[in-house]
Amino acid sequence: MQEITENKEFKPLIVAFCCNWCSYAGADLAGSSRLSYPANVKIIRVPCSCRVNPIFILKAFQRGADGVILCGCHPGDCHYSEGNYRTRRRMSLLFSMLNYLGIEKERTRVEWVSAAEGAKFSAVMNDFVKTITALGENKKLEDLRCKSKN
Amino acid sequence: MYKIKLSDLDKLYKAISEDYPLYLPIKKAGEVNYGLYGEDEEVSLTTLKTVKSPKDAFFPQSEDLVNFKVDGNKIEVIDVRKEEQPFVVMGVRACDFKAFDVLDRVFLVDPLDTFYQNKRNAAIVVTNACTEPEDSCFCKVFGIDASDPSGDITTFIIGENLFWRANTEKGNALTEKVKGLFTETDDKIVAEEQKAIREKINSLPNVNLDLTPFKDEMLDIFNSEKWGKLSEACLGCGACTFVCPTCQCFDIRELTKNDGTVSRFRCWDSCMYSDFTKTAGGQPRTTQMQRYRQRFMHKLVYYPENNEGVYSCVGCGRCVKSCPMHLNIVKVIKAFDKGGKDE
Amino acid sequence: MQIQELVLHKAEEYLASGKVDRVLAWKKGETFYDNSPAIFTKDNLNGFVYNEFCAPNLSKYLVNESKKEGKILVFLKPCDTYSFNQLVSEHRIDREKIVVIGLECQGMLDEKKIYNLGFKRIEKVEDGLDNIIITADGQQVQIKREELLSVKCVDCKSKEFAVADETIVVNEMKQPDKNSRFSVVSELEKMTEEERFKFWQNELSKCIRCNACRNVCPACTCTHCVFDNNKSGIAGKANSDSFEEKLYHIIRAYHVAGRCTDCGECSRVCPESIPLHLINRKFIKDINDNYGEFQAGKTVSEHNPLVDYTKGDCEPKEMVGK
Amino acid sequence: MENFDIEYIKEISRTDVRKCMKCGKCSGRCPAFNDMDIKPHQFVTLLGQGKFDVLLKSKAIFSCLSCMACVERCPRGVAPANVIEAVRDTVERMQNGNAIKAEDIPPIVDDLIPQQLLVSAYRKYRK
Amino acid sequence: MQRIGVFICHCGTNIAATVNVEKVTEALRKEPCVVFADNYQYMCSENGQQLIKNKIKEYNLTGIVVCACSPRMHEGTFRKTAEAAGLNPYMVEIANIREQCSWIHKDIDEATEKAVILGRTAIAKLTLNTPLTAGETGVTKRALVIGGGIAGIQCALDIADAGYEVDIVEKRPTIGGRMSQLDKTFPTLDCSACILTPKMVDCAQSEKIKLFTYSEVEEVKGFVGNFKVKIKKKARYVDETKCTGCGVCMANCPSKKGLNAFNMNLNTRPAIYIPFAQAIPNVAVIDPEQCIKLKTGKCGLCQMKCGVGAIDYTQKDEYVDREYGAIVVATGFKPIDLTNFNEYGYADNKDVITSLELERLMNAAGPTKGVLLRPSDNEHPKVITFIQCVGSRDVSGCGKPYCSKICCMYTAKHAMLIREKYPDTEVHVFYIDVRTPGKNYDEFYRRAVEQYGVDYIKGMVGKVYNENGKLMVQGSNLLDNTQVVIPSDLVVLATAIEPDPSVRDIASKLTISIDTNNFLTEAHAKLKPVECATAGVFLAGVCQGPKDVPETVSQASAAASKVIGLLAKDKLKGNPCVAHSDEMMCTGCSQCARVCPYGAITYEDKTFGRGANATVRRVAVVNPAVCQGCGACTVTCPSGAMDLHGFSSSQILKEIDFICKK
Repeated sequence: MQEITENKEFKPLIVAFCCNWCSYAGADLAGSSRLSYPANVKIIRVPCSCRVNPIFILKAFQRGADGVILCGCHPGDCHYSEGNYRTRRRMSLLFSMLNYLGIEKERTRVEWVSAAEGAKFSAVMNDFVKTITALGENKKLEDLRCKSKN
Repeated sequence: MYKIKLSDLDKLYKAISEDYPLYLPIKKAGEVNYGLYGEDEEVSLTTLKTVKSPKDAFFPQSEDLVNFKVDGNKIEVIDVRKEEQPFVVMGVRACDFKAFDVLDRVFLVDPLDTFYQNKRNAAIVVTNACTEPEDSCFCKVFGIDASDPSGDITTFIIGENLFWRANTEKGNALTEKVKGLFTETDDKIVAEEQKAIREKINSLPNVNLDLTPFKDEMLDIFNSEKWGKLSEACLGCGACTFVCPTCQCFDIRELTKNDGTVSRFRCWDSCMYSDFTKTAGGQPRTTQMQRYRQRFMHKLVYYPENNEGVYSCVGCGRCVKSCPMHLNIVKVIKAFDKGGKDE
Repeated sequence: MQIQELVLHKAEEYLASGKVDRVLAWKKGETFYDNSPAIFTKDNLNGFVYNEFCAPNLSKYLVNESKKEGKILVFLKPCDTYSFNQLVSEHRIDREKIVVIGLECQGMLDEKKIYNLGFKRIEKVEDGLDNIIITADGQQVQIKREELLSVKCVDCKSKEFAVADETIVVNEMKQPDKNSRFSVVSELEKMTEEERFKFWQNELSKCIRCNACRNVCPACTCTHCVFDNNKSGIAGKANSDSFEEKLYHIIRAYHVAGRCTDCGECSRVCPESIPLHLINRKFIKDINDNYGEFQAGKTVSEHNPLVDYTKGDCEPKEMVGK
Repeated sequence: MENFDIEYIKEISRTDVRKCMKCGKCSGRCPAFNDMDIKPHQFVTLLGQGKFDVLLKSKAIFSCLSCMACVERCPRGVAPANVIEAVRDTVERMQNGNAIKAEDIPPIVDDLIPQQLLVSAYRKYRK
Repeated sequence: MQRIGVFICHCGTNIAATVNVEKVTEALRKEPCVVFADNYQYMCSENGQQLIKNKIKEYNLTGIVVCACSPRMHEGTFRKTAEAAGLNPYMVEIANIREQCSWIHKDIDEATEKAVILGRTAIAKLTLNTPLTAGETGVTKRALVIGGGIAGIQCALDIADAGYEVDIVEKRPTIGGRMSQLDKTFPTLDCSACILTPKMVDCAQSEKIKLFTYSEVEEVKGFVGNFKVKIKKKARYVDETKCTGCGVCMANCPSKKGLNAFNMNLNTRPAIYIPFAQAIPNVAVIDPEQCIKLKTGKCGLCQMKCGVGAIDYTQKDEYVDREYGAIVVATGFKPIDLTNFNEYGYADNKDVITSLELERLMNAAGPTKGVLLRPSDNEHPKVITFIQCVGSRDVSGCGKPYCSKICCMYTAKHAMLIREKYPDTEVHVFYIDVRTPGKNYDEFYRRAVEQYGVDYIKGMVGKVYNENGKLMVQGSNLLDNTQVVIPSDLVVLATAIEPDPSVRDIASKLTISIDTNNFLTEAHAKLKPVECATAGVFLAGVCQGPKDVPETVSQASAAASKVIGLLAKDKLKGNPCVAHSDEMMCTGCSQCARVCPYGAITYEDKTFGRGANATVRRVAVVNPAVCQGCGACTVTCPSGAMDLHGFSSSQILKEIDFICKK
């Protein structure tokens, strides 16, 4: 958190995809426990982490997101019994590919957060924001056309 | 006529680029394309065929047309056109130069394409004669002399020297600026080389293609059964159209920027694509055969019909080299040749 | 008898007996290299050819051809047979209507590499197995085959036929060295993120978005590709920004991940010589390293590493950058 | 010079005494139970209570056999023997390491002696 | 063009204290399609909902965005509100500005800015919403209970009592389960058989209940209200309809060395057997592993002796297809394996036994006919030591981390019964804690101590070893800080319990999630303790967590009431947020079906175009009643033909655009 306040110029934009059954509920629990995390984390609710298409992640980067994090139920706990196992393979391969093309591996992350892990959700988001702040702006995957000229 | 040692060309590029943005063939990751000169770039002026043609200089693959912003019921239109500063395109081959004429006949007639026009007017074109034409070249078929391209300035690479000849006022002006790097010479060596080039061209395999059937038998050709066979391997990709110096079709699309501004831009389209000509009313060309036929009928029949017999193919041979399945305009012309093989 | 004649004989034999109505093969072009895929019938076998310039993988044509009336014979090189199986697995072609003849392949040649040798006029190119005999500029030279191989054949994955009703093999085909296939991918992996980014930025910025890689790909057989579909949110025609190229190539490779047989057609047809196979191969390598060896199209199978999973799969952070 | 205190023992014992559910299985299993002034389970409790001086005065640290039976049997993954060893080490270290000398070892080594016993023996004898 | 209304909730000060609701209202009012925006103190209140209803009518709204608490809290509420005002309930989007904004941010400007972005994003998503209607499916008026123990029996009886058909599938040859093995039950010391067997008989006699004993669930298809189950009836080699349970076959069987599982393998039984006298159905079964006839083809004595000709050596496994509206899982438990606990000498000493074995040794129908004799020499044990928490509360990896819940009570029961029947016996109990929450439970335990003089020792046993024919139990007595050694004749281990291993297979067939200890996971730990995340599947008994008989019976009845509630409905409304395939884009590649965890996707050949242009293509079809809406298929589909209602790709992409909008 300290670094974030020190670097006032750069507030990274974080897009977090959260599955409805575990991680979104975990985020709610973080909220009802008043466990703060930076406001630049914005959550998109999806039914299951396996609903997240690689296209969504690339699109978020295109639109200027500096980090994308995907949260789902712990493996074995998926509401749909196996969705997150598929997420795990898909995202492993996608993130590995992004890194292969030279994208910093810290920019993408998958975390398993249960509905009971409000504290974890908040900790993960704080840590992710810290990591991305240290990493700086996403320049390798943004779409310059989408940037408004100053 | 001037000349400069090939080993001194870097000085020439640098000198030109001090006054103008300079576009010329640059090698990047193993392939040569037109690009903006910079000291770190690897210039490859001797490359006969860049992958993409220099038409990008006037008609870029993607180009912003207009921006607009919507606020409630108000629409604010933002003109994004800039005043084009003069720039230099160097190394243009005879066929590609001829292709500018083909594009002019599309973009510079009413309604005038100001985006194209501004760039065209701002450009100083330095052509380069083809001292080593290849098997895939057939510009001669379209009456192009690869040994003597025009343009504002014509250059010839002969032996260890590049010969430089200004043809126009613009050319003279540029020459004045860089004259210090040249030594003056007569055109004897150039004339000899031109003769040699013409001989080489005459020995190429595809320089005697017969185009008369496309003038005389337009309907027969359109209805010919041969198109089916000719196009059956076509994948419907756009490689041939995107490397073509004369293809001028584009699509207009929009992109919403992060601040809500909508950017309307055009980008190259290809008549080989299945959604080309698709409208709300349907798709008039439903098969790849129809699309394939359209492309060549346009190059060899429709365009000349509307443009005093000027073909919209310049024989650069790029499509011959780039088609994944080795289909090309040469095969089409030969198929309809009277003495051609019956298919 | 040379392979060309044997292949032609086989085509004639099948057509004459009426066992098939059409033959999908290659047709001789105007010069030594420009053979094109073509359909032949009993009445017309003009220009039928099989030589070292028959690189196009014919499998994809069967998606449409097997929908037509009658039976069709297709000639497939060993690597093409994998694409064929994969298409059968995905219900894209009707196996019942197709006779598959596997053909010997010693590695197809790249005409660009021959032109790059500096010859002015090339008269003839002959296949001498280990060497290629080129007659040009009034002389004859022999060049090692390896030096002229098409990019798709440089790291051949296998000389085994994944499927074939019959095969025509005259000379023994040497099994390729399996280890070399991923060597370039490994080298890239060893680079720093910045070096890799520079490499790919350089390569992908050449992309002219002609879609040749997609349209030639036997795994890309969608009725309506997401990149052509305005509703998909990623439709695009132009390489208008470096993001577009990356998005296009990442999604293109991702959509065929687990289904790509590594036939290399994408790299072969790229007018800008972008080594697209290195993107696909990275997916294959990651799958092999983390989920067990898998070769798409080796058999007709429901199995696909991207639709399967195991409970013990590694976490993304354990795979990325390792 | 290190700071010898209760935290030091906690740290070098590498065991979390809060996991103890006070079942007494360690003491139930201990073969040296009767020779110990402080019993294995008490070591865990006393460490948890922070009774540094009581622990240091224990004679039991020299009667513990380091047989590790208590560690083996603990259902909660606590390691009482580690605590005893940590106390022993602390006592030794506070005395500036007057342990057995290397040259004294060979005559007393027997092939069947477990390594662990040997190591703890270095610390136990020559008080 | 939609007409959107935006409603911003203060939630008292929960939102309004950190989010400037007025500013948010102003900002969102300017968004495209928004025709109305207002804020109110409590949107979820009666007045708040009325406000929404009024505005929907007044402004002829086509959709509403409510900026309030988490959609997990009140999405349902506002959907009903919208529906009451004539709007499709799926034209409602919630912007979570409480849990994910006001509650976690302190800076008002920052929180307000974020609330505006979240509101805008919800509006953007709503512009792409389409009215959705939930499909309706019928309900098969029959329930399946998997497991015929007390949980399954009670549940089936309750369901049958309500007038619905119910099938019990039990893998053993008889129903009755673990309870039938018990001697007495705490805290009343009723004879277990006396209270259980009448219920077993009721099951057998009920017209509504059909028993599939010696049977297993082979395959489960379908979905809530419409399950299709394949049941495997294992071959008994005895015709159930003919066998009278007379027992002549058992008496004549020459192969008598089979271990008697009912008596915890403490004695033997013949190859043809009836598990116990009160078995339901009271029908013999042949153990094919043991039967001489089945193994060698020679013998056939039982067939000769059977008066009714019930023996049939040619019987094969049979498969029965049945349809159900609801399924109850009641698969029960087993004691854990004790191989990891060699300190207690269970494997080496016949006289170290588990509590369940003691139940059989004390039972009148057991191997000793109810006389307590120790297994090694059939002598009366004079000193008996009980060890509690064997394998329970153990995080070392040898046992189970949880408390098995029933051991304290049954150990007290055993100690008490022994002291009552054999007053000369000395009884010791080693304990860590005695846990007796429950009506009359602690009184029961105290009675064992105070009235029956059972010696409770606070401490744990370190080892049990044999010395001169005595079992030396060495443990600590923490209260006097001593180590004690008790020379005993019999040692009884209060062994931890774990779910029956069959539960894993059942869980995967029913797609129920399972925890790290193999207990089935209920839909909500507090508020949905008998439901499963998979609709139409309910839990009863120890398969969900350790519990004793009274608790099991309560849970079974609770599950039954849920089943009855479900079967009472004629139609079930589905979730309309399901996948759907665009057949114009589908290539029929089959990848989506391979990732669907519910088997909701099938393929059909469809003709497109007419006349000469007609082509036949294989396309995917989603059964909306089976689809649960996870979206796995949408990502697998390369052509983008597969999409999800309520969370469509274009909606999510639009959300991304608006979150990133600057």
